[in-house]
Amino acid sequence: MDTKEQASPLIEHKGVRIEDTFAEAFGMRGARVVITARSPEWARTAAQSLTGFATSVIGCKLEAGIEADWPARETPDGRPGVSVLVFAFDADGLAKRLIERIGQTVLTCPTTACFDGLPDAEDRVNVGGMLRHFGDRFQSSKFLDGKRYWRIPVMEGEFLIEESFGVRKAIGGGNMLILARDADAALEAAEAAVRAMRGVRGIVLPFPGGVVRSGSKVGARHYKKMIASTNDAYCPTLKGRLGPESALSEEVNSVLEIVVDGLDRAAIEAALRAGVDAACRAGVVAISAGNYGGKLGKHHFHLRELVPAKPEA
Amino acid sequence: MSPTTLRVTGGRVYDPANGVDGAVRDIAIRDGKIVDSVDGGRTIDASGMVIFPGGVDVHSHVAGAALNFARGLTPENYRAARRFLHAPGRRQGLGGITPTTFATGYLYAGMGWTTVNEAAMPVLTARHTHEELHEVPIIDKSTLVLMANNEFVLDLLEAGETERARHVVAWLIWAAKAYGVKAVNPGGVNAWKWGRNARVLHEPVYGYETLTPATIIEGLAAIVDDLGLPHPVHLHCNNLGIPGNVETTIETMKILEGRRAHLAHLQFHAYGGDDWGTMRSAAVEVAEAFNANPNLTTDAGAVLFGDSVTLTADGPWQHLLYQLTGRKWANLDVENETGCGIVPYVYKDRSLVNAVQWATGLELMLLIDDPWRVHLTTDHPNGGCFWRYPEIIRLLMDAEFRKEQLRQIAPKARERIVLGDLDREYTLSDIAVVTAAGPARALGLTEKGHLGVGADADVTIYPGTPDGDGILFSYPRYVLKGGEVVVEEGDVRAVTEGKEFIVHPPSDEGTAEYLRPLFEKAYTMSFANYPVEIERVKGADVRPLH
Amino acid sequence: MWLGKNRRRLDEFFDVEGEKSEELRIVGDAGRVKWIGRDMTRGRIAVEGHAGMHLGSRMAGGAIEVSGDVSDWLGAEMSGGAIHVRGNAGGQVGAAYRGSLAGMRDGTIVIDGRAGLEVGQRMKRGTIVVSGGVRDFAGLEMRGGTIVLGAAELRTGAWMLRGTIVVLQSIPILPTFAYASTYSPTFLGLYAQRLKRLGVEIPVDEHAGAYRRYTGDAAIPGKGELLVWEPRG
Amino acid sequence: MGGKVSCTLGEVTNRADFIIFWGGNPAECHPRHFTKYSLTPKGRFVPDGRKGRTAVLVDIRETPSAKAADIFLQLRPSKDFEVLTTLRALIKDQRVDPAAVAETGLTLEQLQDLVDRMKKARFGAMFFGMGLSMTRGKHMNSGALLNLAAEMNAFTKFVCMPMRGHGNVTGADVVLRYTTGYPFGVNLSRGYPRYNPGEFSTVDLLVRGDNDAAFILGADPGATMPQPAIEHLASIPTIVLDPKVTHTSRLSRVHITTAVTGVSAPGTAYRMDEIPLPLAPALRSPYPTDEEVVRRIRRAVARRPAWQPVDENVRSAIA
Amino acid sequence: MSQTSNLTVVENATCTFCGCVCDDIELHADGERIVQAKMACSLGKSWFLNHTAERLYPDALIDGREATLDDAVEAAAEYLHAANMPLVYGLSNTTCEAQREAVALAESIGGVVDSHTSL
Repeated sequence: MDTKEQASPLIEHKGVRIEDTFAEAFGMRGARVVITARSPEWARTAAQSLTGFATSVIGCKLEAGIEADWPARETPDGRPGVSVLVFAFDADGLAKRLIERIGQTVLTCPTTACFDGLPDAEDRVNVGGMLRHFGDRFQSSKFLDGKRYWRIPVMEGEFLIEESFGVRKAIGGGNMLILARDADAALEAAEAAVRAMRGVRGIVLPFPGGVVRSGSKVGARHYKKMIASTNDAYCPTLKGRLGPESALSEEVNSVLEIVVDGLDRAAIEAALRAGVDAACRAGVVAISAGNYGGKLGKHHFHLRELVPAKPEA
Repeated sequence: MSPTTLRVTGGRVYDPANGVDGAVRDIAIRDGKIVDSVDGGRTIDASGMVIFPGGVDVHSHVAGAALNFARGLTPENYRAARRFLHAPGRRQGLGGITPTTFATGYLYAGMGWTTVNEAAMPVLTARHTHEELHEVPIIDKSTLVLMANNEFVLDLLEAGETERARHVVAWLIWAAKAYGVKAVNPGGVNAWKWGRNARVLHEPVYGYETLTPATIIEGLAAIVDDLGLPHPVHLHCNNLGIPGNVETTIETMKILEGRRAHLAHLQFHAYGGDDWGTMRSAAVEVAEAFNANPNLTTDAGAVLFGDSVTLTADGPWQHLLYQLTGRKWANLDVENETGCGIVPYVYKDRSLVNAVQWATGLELMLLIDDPWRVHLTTDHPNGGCFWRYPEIIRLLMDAEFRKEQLRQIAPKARERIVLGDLDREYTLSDIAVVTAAGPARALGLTEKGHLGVGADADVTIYPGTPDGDGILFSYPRYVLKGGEVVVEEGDVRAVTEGKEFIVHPPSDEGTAEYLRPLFEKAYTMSFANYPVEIERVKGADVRPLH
Repeated sequence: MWLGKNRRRLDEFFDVEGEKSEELRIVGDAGRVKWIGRDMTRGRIAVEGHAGMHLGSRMAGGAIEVSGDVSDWLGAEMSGGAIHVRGNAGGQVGAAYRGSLAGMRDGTIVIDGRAGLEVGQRMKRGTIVVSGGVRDFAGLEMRGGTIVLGAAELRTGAWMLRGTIVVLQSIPILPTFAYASTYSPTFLGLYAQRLKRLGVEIPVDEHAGAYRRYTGDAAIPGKGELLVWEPRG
Repeated sequence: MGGKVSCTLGEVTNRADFIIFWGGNPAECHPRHFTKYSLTPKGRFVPDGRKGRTAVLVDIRETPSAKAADIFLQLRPSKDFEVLTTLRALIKDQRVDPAAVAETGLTLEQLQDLVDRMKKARFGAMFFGMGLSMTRGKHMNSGALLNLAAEMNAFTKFVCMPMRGHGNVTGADVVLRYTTGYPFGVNLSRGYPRYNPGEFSTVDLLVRGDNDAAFILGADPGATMPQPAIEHLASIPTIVLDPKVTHTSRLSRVHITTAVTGVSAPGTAYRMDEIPLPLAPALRSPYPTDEEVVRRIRRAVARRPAWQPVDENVRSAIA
Repeated sequence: MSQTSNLTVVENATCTFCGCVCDDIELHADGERIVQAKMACSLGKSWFLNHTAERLYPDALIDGREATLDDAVEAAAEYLHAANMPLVYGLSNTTCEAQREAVALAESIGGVVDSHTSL
């Protein structure tokens, strides 16, 4: 990472310095899963399990998060629901992960049903059509308005899942860094940012609570086999050892990152905009973003474009 | 009324029976016959066109109780069928996979075929078959009477009373007003009446001690020869349609050694493999055996992809097919004589079995050396409808087109067939042989299938160039039947009445008295009402015996 | 148009107005006019009055709305599109014509009133709703799809192979249907949502009741289902 | 999807050891059926005749035919379809609901016993009458029996046929099928045959008032049809051919007296098993035959301007 | 057919009263009526014995008044020819030959042809 030189102190928002850098994100494939259940609680329970341990494709082969709660009138079956976004490098991988995860976490969870949330997507992966085999030929299907749904008999009653799920091009790895005076300030700012960002549809924050404390760099300085290792330039405790190689100014004692995956650029921008705005508060020194010099990911989100032109009071 | 004289000039004539192979000749017609020359009358200028003898179908199911049963079973097929609208002088009709009577005449004539042999008629319902044939216009007809499961005949063959058996067969032929003898799944149809079949040629038929399918085949072939019928025994071999039946078919040829016989729809009897999964074409083996048996003729029974209704006296096979398709099934057993099963069927190019069947029919026609001994049929409606013959002709004439078609079929099937290796292409003369000259000769119809002096003036004139689909034979420019222009540009122009060929083989005077008590035990109608009166066969033409 | 065996001009029977378009309005009693909307693929027909037999027969797309009653074979063998009848319909709604292997192949038929015999006979896919109830043999030889009935007379679901028949009242059940359980089928929610937009309510609230599920027809043997609504209490 | 498995009556005589009559009363309606074809005659494989056969009668009341049967199963009216559908399930060893079965008037034990006997038969035959085909369910009831017979062939040989009623109605079926493709109710108004039972069937046509003329031969609908149909017949030009002046003659515009089929008119008639039989009239009628009169009318029609159907390329029509 | 004394005897005659169509009936007839129908069942007997060759009815009726056959044929043809949707119905107590004619008639008048079976 190499942001210090490019940072310009000229941009400021609500008294917080916005470094003139950009978040570098990657092309991924995304899908939206709508889980409904008899109560919002059960829908959310299934969604939480489905999205658990899905923080980074590097470690989990999938990035996923809860997108939104859906009111009953908006879901396909008229019950309360939760939508989940999932991201992987390609459609095949996405299908495999969905089959595993829905099979283990939604199929198993009382009263739930599972629908495709991207009906207009042209690319489709077969999920329900594979999970139906759990029905051991006792399953049946329904065909409604051009879509097939599978009904799999289970001990409780019946599990309903749509046969295919839409897959579209998506973006993973949008991010922002909150550089704060102390750990409390960093955490409060991050929490505020997450709350604001979660209001945006089309994105998820795949890390626990939406916040990452262990930002990483590509590879390692000392262990050859590590794919990624701690982002030393942003570790306040290493400022002394790294000296000028540290990206942090003296007053920064804690950094937190928020990673955003989204279905399209606009959604990520909207989320980052909301996040930056919310994070600019007392105790925060600067907002920055992570990138690899622009060489690895083709999607760049420049912070200066995300800040309102006129700082609000 | 029709002109009594007519000349067709300037066309290229294909008349293989008379050694004419594409020469430009004039054809003269007087009073329905081909003559040396005529003066005056109408002239048809056929310059640039090709002239064939009217087609002769050696094996088709166009009338009778079974076909009529099939009509009732598949009303849905008529809704998409070709329509023949009523017009003054022309009756309405529907084509489709089981055309109605009038449409049958129009479709055959419209395609250039003028003679058809109805290949399966029970004596008991012969009256019905003839009634239906009355209503088939234009074309000439003949019928084969079912004999290989007739219990009177089987009992006599079992008892070794061949002489008596011959008289009984002769009596039955005349009672039915038939032209020849058909043997279907010898012994098997009878066994089916107890829900069984006759699978092994040398094992006794269910219910008999010594009688086997083999002895039935031998016995009937001998009787037909002894009676001097113009057409030899017309045999539908045992184990039709079953993977591995090649052995039965080749064994049947051995049983027939030295005898005349016609093997019907050979395609359905030329399969290797052990079951549906391993089924393959055995056309190579069957054709090789057939080539070595000059006493035999056969017809292809070719399969075309699409809708059909299978219809055969082979009841056991039909029950199997019903269980395989799970669709509709009809069965009709006829006391003492025969039975019939009917199952609508769709041949699909993506089906392994159907693709093998499709290839097998073509392979047989390409692998049998002598075109005079193999005739073009689909065993209508079993393998496909007769009105689709032009599609087969194209496949026979165009190796490149065959290869294209091969790409459409189930890929697995390509390993089970040899069609892709066959480069033979039928010539126009070959086509004239397999569609007209050969079958006419096999049927012993001396005035059919050729254009020599004395022949019936049944002439088909095709445009000289193929149509948009590359088919030359779709729409004849003219069809003459008995010297009359019945079809012009694909439209029926005149609705004439055809003849019906029958034979009257001699039987001992005591035959009726021998049969009467047996009949009264076995049948539920009066013996006196059993034979069809000759007056009821419209256009009856009783043919000489050898 | 045909009057029996004779072809007649349309304007002998109707006053014809307007330009060629994808919308057609038929005003008046067309109760003896057959085949309205036959083979239609797109556009819209509104009949303000009654319509005769075979309305929307074999239609593949578009929409037909009838304010009055329609006769037999409504939407027979249709493969897409939507028909809404405000009045009653005759028999063989969405059915197969004699001999055909499949009736309705897809699409939606909604009848606010009643319908006759053999509704949805041999249907493969699609949705039929008859709010007012039907006579005998609803879903006869059904092979798939969904039928929702306000009420039904005898032999509902006879010889069905697959598919769903939802009945909102208790009905006589054939001996060859086996009772399975009483539950709230999740998938019905989908249909309820879909049909709500067409003004049709299916009860899916588990507090209000549940569906008795029967499977059959064992005569085939089939894997179809009859779902009979049973209000709570 | 079902089937039609039939045979000629001689097959029944010679082979059937198990016979079911359903919804018919042969003893009174087809008096020689028992004695000439089905029950009593000795057959080639049933040498003991009646003793070699088991006969079952299924009906809603105990008709004189019940006396001729070994087993009489009395079911409640309009329960044929339920019973037949249950039998179709039972032959396949499927479960059925005993309580629902009991509502038919027969018990599950009775039906199971019937199925066991059917499966033990060497050759089973079923005949059905109007008590099956004309009661609630109509053609579906006969369809149920035909399907049951077809499916029984997975276990043993079984056939089924209707006990056709009057005269040569079977012949009408046969003739219509080969001339038009369809067995009855054929509409030729577009110049080619169209078929749709329920639409082009006589009672439906008449009740809807679709016909504007009628030609009746070999039937007396004026005595048998529902009243609205009769009223429509009376309101349009109706022409009747009959040996007698019938109810229909009285409401018709034209009546022509014709010779009596088989008594004074020759020709062909079909038996219920579709066997054609020649007619041998014993009398010479002073009246022409139906055949002659219809031909004369046809010729008289042909002298008028020809009705020439046109190919329909236009959709939507009044039929 | 044989002639004994003044009775004609027809063997193997066919009875078309019911669907059994028994063809083993022996009929004894004088010129006008059948006096005996051997082998026939009670229904068959009354069928044969009740139909005579007497001239009990007028040749034809038009609007209830006696008419000639020729006039009746013309009237029938006129009505059928003029109709939009004529019906040809019955075909039961008649021969196949008449049925075939009836189909041909139905076709030339563009009508519906139907039998008892449709009931």
